[in-house]
Amino acid sequence: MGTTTPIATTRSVTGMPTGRLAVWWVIGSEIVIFGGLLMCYLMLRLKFPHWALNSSHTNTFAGGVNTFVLLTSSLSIVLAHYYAERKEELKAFGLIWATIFGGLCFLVIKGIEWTTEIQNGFTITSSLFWSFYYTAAGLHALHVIAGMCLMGWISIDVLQKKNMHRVELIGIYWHFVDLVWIFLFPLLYIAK
Amino acid sequence: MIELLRQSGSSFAGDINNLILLVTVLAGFWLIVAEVVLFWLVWKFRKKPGVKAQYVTGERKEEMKWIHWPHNIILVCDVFIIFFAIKVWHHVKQELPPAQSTIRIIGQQWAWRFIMPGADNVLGTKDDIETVDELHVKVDTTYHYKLESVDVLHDFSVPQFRLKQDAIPGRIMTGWFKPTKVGHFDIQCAEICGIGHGIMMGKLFVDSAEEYDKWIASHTPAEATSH
Amino acid sequence: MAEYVAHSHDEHKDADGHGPSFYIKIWAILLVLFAISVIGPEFGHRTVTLITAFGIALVKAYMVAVNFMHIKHERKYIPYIMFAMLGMVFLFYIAVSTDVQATSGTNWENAAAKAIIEENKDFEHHLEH
Amino acid sequence: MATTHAEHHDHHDHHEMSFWEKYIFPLDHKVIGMQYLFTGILMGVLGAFFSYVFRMQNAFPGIEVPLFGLVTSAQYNSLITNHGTIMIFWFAMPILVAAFGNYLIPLMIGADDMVFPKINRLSYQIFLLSVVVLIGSFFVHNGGFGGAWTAYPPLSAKAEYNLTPWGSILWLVAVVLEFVAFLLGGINFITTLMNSRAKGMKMMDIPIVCWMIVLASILFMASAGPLIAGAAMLLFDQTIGTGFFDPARGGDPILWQHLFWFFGHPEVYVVFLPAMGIVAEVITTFSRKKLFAYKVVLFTTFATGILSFFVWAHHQFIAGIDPRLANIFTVTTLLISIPIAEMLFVYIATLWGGSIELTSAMLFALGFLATFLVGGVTGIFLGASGADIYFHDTYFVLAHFHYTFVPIAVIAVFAGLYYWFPKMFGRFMDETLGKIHFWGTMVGFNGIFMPLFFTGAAGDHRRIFDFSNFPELAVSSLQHLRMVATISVIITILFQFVFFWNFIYSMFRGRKCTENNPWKANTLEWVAACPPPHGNFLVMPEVYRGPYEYSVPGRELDYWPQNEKV
Repeated sequence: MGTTTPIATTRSVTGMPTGRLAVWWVIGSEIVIFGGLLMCYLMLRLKFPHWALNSSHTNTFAGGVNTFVLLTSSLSIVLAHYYAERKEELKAFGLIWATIFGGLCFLVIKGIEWTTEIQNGFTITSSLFWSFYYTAAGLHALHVIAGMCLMGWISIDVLQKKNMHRVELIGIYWHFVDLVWIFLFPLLYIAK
Repeated sequence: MIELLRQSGSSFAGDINNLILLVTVLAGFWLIVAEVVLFWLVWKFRKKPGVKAQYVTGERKEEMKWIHWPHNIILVCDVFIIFFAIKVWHHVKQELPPAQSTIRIIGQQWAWRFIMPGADNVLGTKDDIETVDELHVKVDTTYHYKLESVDVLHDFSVPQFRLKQDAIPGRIMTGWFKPTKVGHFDIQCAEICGIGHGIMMGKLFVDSAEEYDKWIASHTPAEATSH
Repeated sequence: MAEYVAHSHDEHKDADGHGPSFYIKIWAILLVLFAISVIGPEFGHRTVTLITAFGIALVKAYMVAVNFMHIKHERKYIPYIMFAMLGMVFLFYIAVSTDVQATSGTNWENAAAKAIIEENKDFEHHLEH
Repeated sequence: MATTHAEHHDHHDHHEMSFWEKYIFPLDHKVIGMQYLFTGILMGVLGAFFSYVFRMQNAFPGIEVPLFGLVTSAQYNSLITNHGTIMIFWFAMPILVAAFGNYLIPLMIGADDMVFPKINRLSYQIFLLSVVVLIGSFFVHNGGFGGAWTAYPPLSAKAEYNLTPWGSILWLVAVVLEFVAFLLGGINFITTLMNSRAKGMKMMDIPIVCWMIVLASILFMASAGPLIAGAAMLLFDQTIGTGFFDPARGGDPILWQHLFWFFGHPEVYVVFLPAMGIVAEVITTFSRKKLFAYKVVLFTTFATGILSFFVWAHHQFIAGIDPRLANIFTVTTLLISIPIAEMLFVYIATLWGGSIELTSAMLFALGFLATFLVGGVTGIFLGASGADIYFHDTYFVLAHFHYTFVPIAVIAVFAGLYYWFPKMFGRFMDETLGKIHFWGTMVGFNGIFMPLFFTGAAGDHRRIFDFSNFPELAVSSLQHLRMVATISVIITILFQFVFFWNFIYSMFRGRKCTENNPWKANTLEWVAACPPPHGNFLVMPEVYRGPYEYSVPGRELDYWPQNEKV
């Protein structure tokens, strides 16, 4: 069929657009992936009270700034969706790139944070706490990177007023990434 | 029934045999019923010229009862099996009878190490006897074992005793057995533990009281007897 | 495809009917909550930490899901599916914690874990410095 | 039948596709289904070859196995590990879920394709990559991974224990890639079924096989998450030396077992459900009967799916979990026997009052029911914790799950292939050869695993490359049973050549299928041409009734296609 869209894609028996339905299923499967990892962490964290000592070495300030950055980028992507629905493609485009910039800030801060920690001798193999710290935050960062790439790709379509509904889809995904961080932050940084 | 294939040699082996028999009878009954009905239906309702199939939705009450009654009876069978399974499990794995002697079993790639308390029947003293791949126990004595592993997972298994327990590095698993038959049996490792898994074999000697004492006397370390 | 974009557009109008100012308001509330969740644990009181760090995280999650992800306006089964997935996660925790979180149980003990806890038992002393 | 529906295919739009576009990078769900099918079959051949090699070593220790040579214990471990992994992840799942799911779902719900054709293609490409990585793992230094398909750490985590520094890493990477492929595919199946059904097709009009494949995808999605996280943890343990599963550093090997079986048990139902779906289609068509109590089948499926998340620790009864936990899992495990038994009873009841035609497809479907029953009831021994103490990790377990997996992944798949072959390739398979194949497979298969129940009950423990190291097990009576099993493996494999000949010959030279609906079945795939063109239907069908309206009283014809208005 080459580039033509199948009829199947245009149907909507549930009354929900297929894309949105799929994004929710993606999020469902992500919940169990992150949930599984965090539950493993939680069990061992509660088993070993001395992990509080490790988590006191995390940079709460950097983590806090990152929470702020992600919350703000959530705002910009929800506004992008708002303007995309109103077909104001320039505003939507700008806000998508603001979100991408937010993601970039997040990664830069994360990078600085990790560099300092590694310099201070806290590497992924230092102790089990740090293994979880890098694995969970790393998995989350991968999702941030994936979201940024997708947003860049979607923004091109948005400029041409094509596939505007995808802004909402990436928005839901991005909010989920934000949500994961909302839980990662207290689990890894605050709980002492 | 299972005795025909592998003799039992411990106090709880009989309980496990009986449970297996119970499951065999109940599950076997259902297997035979289902298979007979299946083959009978295939034969009875084979395609015959001029005979049209019936239209049965299976949603009317009198049709559903053919499903619901078996379903209820299976539930009852399940309750029976659950009851006896948990009873046996509780006896074998959960509730330990008081020990008359305690041994340590250590699995490693690819051998079993046994530490027996020796003549004083206390672990951690000088007269402890350490052996490799060879365990001597006294018949009709309740033993507790402390199962450990130094590297990967192993599984201490003695089919005659109906005894099986994984050894996990970092953990100490406690269990019990009481040999009832004199003789010598294979000890297996029943959890894959690397390329030598297939040679990880031990020998279990269940000795009579006199034989056992003789063995203890001849294997007590020299420094324990020196003073 | 144009058909359902227009459709979802309408849906949003009556679903929230909010303009950008609404989203900015939600964002501001989230920031306040976030500030509480950072300040609360500074007191070092266990219950306060739990409530401010994790209780507030739940509130924030709820606010994001409802106001940004519009989960309320989806078909009813979407939140149910999400809760079912969360249920899986908690089921996993409940069953597994008896083995992994505990250091001993019926007829077993995790000697290695106990040794680690013993080795680090004066960590609170270090924490104060 | 002609409806004035807005959904028309404008076939003039399609440009002629090159071979490359059509078969190598296809978007058409049918071609992607075929890619999965053929890849799965090839992997199945590889897995079967592995089983032949290690069965030969097992029955005739030290023999120079024809086509392979001497088997070392490291090779033996690697063969059994990869046999298990391949048969489940690269044979059963791609064929039952991905191949049949891709091929059937759009056709049976009256759609022209999946909702996300490009994601569908990506799913297969990732799957293919996982195949390449897995096969690559056999040829690296020290060979393929040999720590069993369950990959319990610390054995799987440290090269100093498993002695396969690269094999174990590549094995794990392949499994994770395969998971990603199936998550992508699963999202496609679920959304397609939810959103793209033909006009008029209500929930209770969906053919059972579509329900089953989609529910299986949901089960997979809900259970695989923790294991994906666990795989990342294990990968770090293997590669950079973290200690997630190292007890000396606070990790816990038991944690992996839970992560694995939390996925691993629902996985059994991930492959079981599609097989049940295929059998439902075949037995209703060839007994000309309405499925007995459609809703009961559906509800028992839901019950099975939900319960399947509460039973996983029965794989770990003696693996060091807390004995109190075992009691809870005994109860749930035995309870799951109820919906499964009920489902099988419903299938058997469907035969009542039918007009049963024993075609090859029907024979395989009935063979599935007959043999799966054995697998089902022997599972009770293992679910009952007290009895599991004796049977755990013996050949009894092995025989039990092969009595479930072989009916699922081989016998039901054959039923499906014989049934849908005319639709897939526009020609019939030879019925005589099909029946020879059926009897050969059934006799061979039972010949393999019946003796193994007895060797297992006599104490044969699994994954042993040479029983002569165990004096009690090296006795000739047991060795003879092992030989019977091995000879049966060879017989079964030889009979598969009949199938391959039949399959390939019929694909090109078989009797032509001149009508759209050769079996006089009701479901929508039989509305499309044989084989269906790109886009499936000339006019998108509408649905007026359920899928199993056979032999309705008062109708002259004994079938009533879903899309016929009157």
